[in-house]
Amino acid sequence: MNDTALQYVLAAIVVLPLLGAVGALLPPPPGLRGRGPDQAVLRHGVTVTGAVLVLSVVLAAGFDHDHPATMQASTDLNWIPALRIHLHLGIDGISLPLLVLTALLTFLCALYSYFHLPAGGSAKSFVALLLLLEGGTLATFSVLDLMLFFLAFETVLIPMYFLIARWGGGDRERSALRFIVYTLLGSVIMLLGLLLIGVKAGTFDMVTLATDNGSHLSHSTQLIAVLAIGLGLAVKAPMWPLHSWLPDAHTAAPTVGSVLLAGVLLKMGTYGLVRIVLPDTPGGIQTFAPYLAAFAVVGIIYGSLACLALARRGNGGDLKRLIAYSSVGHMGFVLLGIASLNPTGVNGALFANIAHGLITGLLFFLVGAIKDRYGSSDLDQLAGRGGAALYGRAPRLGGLLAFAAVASLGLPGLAGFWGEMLAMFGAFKPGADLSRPAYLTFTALAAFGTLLTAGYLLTVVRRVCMGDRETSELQPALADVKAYEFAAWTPLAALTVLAGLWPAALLGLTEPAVRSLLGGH
Amino acid sequence: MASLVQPVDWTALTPVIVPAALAVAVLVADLFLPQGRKPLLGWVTAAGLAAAALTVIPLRDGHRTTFCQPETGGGCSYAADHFTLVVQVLVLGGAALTALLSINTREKIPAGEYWFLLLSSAAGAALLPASRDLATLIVALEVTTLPAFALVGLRRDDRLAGEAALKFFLTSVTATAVSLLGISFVYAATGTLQLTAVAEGLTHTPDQLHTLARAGVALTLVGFAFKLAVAPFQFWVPDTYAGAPLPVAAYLSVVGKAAGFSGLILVTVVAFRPYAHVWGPAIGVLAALTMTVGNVGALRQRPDVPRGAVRLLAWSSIGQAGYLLVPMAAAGSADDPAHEIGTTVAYALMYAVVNLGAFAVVALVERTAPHSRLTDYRGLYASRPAAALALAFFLLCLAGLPPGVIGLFAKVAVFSSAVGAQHGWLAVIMAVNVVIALVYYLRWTALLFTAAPEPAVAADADTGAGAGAAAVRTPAGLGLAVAVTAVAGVALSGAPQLILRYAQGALL
Amino acid sequence: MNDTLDVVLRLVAVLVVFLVFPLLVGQTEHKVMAHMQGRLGPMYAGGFHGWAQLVADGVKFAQKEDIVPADADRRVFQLAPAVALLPYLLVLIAIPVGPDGFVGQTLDAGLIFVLAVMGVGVLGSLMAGWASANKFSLLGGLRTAAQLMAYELPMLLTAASVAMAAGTLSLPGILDGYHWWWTPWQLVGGVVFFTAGLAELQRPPFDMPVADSEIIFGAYTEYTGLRFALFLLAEYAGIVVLCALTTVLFLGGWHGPWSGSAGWVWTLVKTALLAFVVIWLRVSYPRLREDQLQKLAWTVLIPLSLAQIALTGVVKVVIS
Amino acid sequence: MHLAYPAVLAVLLFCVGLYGVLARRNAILVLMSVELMLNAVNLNLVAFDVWLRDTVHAGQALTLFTITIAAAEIGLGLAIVLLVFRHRGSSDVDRLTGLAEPHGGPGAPHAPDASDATPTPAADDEKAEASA
Amino acid sequence: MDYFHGYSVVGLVAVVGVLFVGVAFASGRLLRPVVPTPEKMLTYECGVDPVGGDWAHTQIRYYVYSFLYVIFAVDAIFLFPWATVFAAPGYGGATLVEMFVFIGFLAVGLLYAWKKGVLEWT
Repeated sequence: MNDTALQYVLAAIVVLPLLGAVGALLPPPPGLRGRGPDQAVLRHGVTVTGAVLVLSVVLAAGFDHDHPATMQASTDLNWIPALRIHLHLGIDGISLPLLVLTALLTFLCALYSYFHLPAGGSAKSFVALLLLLEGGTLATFSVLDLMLFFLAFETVLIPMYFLIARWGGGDRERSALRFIVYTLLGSVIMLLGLLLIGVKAGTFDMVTLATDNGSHLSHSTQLIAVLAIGLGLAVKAPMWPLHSWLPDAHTAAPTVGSVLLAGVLLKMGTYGLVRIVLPDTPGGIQTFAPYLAAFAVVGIIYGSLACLALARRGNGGDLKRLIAYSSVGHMGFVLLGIASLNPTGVNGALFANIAHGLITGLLFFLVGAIKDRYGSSDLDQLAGRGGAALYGRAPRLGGLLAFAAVASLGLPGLAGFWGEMLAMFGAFKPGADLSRPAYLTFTALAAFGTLLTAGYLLTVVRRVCMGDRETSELQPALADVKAYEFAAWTPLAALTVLAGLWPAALLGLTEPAVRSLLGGH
Repeated sequence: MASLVQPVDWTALTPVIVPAALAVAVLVADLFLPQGRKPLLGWVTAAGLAAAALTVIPLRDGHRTTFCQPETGGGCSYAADHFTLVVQVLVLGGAALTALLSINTREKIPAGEYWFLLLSSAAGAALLPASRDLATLIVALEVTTLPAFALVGLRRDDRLAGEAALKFFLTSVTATAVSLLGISFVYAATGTLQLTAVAEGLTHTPDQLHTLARAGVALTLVGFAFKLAVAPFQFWVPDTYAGAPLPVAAYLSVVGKAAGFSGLILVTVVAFRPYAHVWGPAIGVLAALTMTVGNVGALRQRPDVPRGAVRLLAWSSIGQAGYLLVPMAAAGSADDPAHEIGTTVAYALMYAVVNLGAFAVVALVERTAPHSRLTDYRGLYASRPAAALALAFFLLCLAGLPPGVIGLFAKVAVFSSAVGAQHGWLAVIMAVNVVIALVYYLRWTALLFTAAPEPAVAADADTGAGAGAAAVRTPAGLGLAVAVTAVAGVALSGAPQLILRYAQGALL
Repeated sequence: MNDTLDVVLRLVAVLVVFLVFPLLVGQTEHKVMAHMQGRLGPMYAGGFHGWAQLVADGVKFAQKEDIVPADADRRVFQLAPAVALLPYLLVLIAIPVGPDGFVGQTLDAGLIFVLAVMGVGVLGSLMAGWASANKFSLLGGLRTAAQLMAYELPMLLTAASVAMAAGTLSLPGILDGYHWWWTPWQLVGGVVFFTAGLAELQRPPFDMPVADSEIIFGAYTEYTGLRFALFLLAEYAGIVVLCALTTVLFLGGWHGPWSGSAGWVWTLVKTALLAFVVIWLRVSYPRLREDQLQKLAWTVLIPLSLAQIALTGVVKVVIS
Repeated sequence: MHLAYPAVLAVLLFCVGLYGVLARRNAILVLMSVELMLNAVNLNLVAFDVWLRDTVHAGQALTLFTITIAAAEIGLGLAIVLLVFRHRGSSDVDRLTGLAEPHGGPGAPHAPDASDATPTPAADDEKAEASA
Repeated sequence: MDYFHGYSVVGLVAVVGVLFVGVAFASGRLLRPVVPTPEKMLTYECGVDPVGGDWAHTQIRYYVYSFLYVIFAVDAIFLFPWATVFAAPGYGGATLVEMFVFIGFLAVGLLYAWKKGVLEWT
């Protein structure tokens, strides 16, 4: 397929969800009404996300896999000359997987919601927000202009806020506000950094900036820019100690919100680090990389310890909260990989990104399902004294949960393994001019973190899936995995296995792109 | 002997003359119109203001000047350059929208006087950006504000209106006096009132007059700071807005602000340019203070306070004034100050459209919920989806969040001006403020979409159906105002270049 | 040295005029009123037709006890007569009597000066009314204030009309430019000016502020002795000044046959005639109500003076 | 004449006015103080005009305008003070608290839950519309 | 210099006037008796003891006139500078028209007040 066609495909991928969001608010045309207004609009959501998924698959198919380092399907239009902002779209090996992952996860979420709409507001606004969220996320991964990146980055905030505040549970409005204030504060500071780069370098074009490798920026400018941008992205990633919004947001968010938050939104932070900070300000990140790595490792350990604490009996740990904290740990690996500043580490980070999106998305789906069935996601209430005995009461659900947990702890052969291993591998032999001993310590600590991860995940599996015979027999059997749930979850599980068994498919895409991005190091 | 009468370029003056002449016409017409025909005056006013805004089209090359003094080597007192034209479009358009807002107001306001005062004030506001000497500037400023005092106090049966007017009045009058004292000092130091000549004169001030000149500059700016409600002189704004009729509050927050800012721009960037190293940082500090005070004040608003919506918008307008000051602070240290102030103008344009839109929706809601508390907005989406969506859009524009793209990029322009002028600290403070502002804007937005509280009395729903439907019907003026602002906002969000291009070129 | 002497002489002359002319007017008023009302008037003091009546009055006033009411605002109360009186003295210096510098002092903006300073005199009445701590006085003071609103504007506008005609604000300058046909040209303005001036002086028929049958003696109720005398003096000095001003502005001042040598006579004659008219009006017309004065001012005098300005402007442009 | 006399006089006048604005509570007195300030400015402008021997007399021209502005301000100001006085029987600026920022205190409006419980007119209308 | 000279003479007249009044008062003090009694010092109200303070509430009905006056009188000052020059060579009819516009504004104001009933005593 030639590039012009791809161009349109990419543009359509970004624009279609936005149009869909507007369309969702309009009254449905006659003939598409379905059984009611809710169903019509939910169907609309599935259709649009499905179309976007198809388009992204087409894009992936049309992508020139021989040259993943070059920007493909790029469109460059002058949008706001006053601010030197261009409508510049394009994808390379780094963004393509994330794009497809986003399209996939959103589609699955739409599908899941079609059968199981969370209680809260109207279906109309739910679908509109979901599509807006998708549009923003897809735009984040496909724009090549710093300001557009920021715009897209911001676009996801509002829909996510409303998803949490309207369809969430518990202390939802507070959590939602916390989420948006944290991320917005981060992103506004990021904006300052981006502007600094743009003003000093005279362009906001990410391709040009990446090619320049920061040669037009003085070292102090780079330092300030990295600090500002890094702060914004680190909030989103989230990096310890800026993660504190995440557990609350996840706990309060509806299932679909959690899936997208963990599976897609967190990736925007790490993607930004790789896409902007690494190539544009190599001098700055060189200075800050050890600190980033240190924070990442603290995050790994902290996340795991928090999960361990939550998993223990009597602590009243919430399963969603637990997975949220585990995300902090997993994203710690991603950050560690990025901080290693060598291709191995960065590739690992990108791989871990995708893997985390798949696995944690699956995990949140499962926990949401459990919460629906038990009416609670409180571990103590679920497991009681002897365990929830999910194996006995809903064997397929239990099996899937165990599978996801094991994938998450990084069992070789599943997706979780490669990313974290490569990240640690990268940190073991960090980029030039980085302190090796420090990084060795980080690697050791990260390795210890994987052990802790295994610890809490296995505890969870034990407490939720296993249980006394009495428990399983005394309590009525639960509804097992339903068809629509199966449809929504299978692709994730399958891809987890696929990525675990054939990592080269992904690494082959990212490797050349990463090498070209790291040209300045 | 050659004619001593200055040739006057009437074409250049049309944007000022049309509203002024219309003001007199409306006043006289009001005397002879029967009571039933009075609404006509409102439409005439709105149309006239819109037409006045359109009269800048023939001037768009921006080279016209008039009231010149060639024989004394002085410049011209009136210049219709691009800066002038843009601000004129802003104030006249804003006034036209205000007129639309007021046509269907339910408050007891004497019609003829209202339109007359609105038009007079608009004429002053249109003159202000064109003034190129301090005398014209002061006169224009007063023509803008004097009718505004009366507008604020025009609801004669309301005790709060008088109080609001008095606060506004005393502050403003004191500010004028202080400004004038400053101007008299500047005049003493430079021997002229022409802005460009003042700039020239300030560079050659004799040594013994340095202190005088500096005091003059400082006093003039303090006076303007008072007028613009720049912190720490902001105290009157929330009270005045809350006490004034709603359209008047809208007018003050948009047209009054824009006019004041154009005056401040002219004074600082043109007249006091040699002292840029003094006023630049000073304005920076004021900007930081203003936006913080305004946003924190807005944040502290409780949702159940009567007229809370207007109060919130009032505090937020103080915050927004802080943002407007940022590019001017940057202009203080820029090589070409005229370049930076374009950003202020662009931001003001965005703010005008969006804020008037917000006020229009507030006016709409006030018809059914006269207390105008923030809690009255709960569930607006259920009862008036279009109005709720519009208000949400306006608020997000004000907050600078997508889909309010224009609000976002206007802020980006302001940020980049601050970053470009090495005012990083200011940019950071502004960043924090943007986040604070987000909280209250978003709270309000969220309120629109939360489920409405169930009315306790369901029985009378059937009987009151007819009356209720009548009350909910959107009056034409308000509907038009909301529609115009919403369409403008969306169009600008799609093509921000339409106004951001002013941030690019030198307007002055 | 010569200059100083010159100035001193002028000062003395002005002071003398200021002290003597009001007495003359006062005495004339006594007699004219008496004759118009078919009675004798003062006949005893000084012998011949009671010529020294006012001197006797003066002696009486000087001997009277000076009382300041206990509740009064003492300082303001005591100052008020001086404030009422002195402006007329100041005005006199600017009024030209004859050609070629026969004037106390030539002021380039004499017209403005005269109008401005005459306005100050009213303050005296206001101060008296306020400071007396008497309800009648306060009412009188307020009526004075209201009257100020009524007459000041027509006076200003008609004076502006004359200034337009002459193209200068200097009183001698106005007279220098005078032609006989100015009087019919500015006739309306002259009548308006004179009427408004009467109102300023609180002379009948515009004497509401001191209407004795309603509010005793208005602002002057509490005054006795010399201070009261000064108020009276101010009223008569006002008549002199008003008549002189009207003469200068509208009747051509010293212009007339043989004006080169006897110009000052013309001024005096015209002023005296006008003063007679003032007295005549007092005798002939009943007192207006306060609102009638306002209505007269705003619906008749001001439109008329605006029309006069328009006429002056048009004629002036046409003839130049 | 030396410039210092009018200038010093003007500054003194202005300071008296400023003191009045800051220290007086009666709105009318505040107004009068403002007039003092404006007249100080006028004095300044005229004095500077003469001192500078300004051929275009910019100072005097501005003075004329300032006088007008002052008059207009006084007219409006008195009207507003009268309006206030008529409503509350006092023209003390300190007692203008009807619009004060409603933060806490005993006079604070009712609690939010109370407002939720009572049906607002808006809610009624909405209900009416829904059933219509 | 003539400018200041003229007004210094005016100042001199003022001084003379003040002196005159001062002398009159001083000599009056010598001539007149001073016998204050409480009754004399009482406020005069037609021979009756005054009731209440002097700070009585009165409705000032003509304050609207004062507004009108202040506005008009001040506007009128613009007439004077113009009056002195408008007929000078080099100005011509245009100046006259401008002033007519100005006077027209005044007339409209008056008309407005008239129609609104401000000039009626109600």
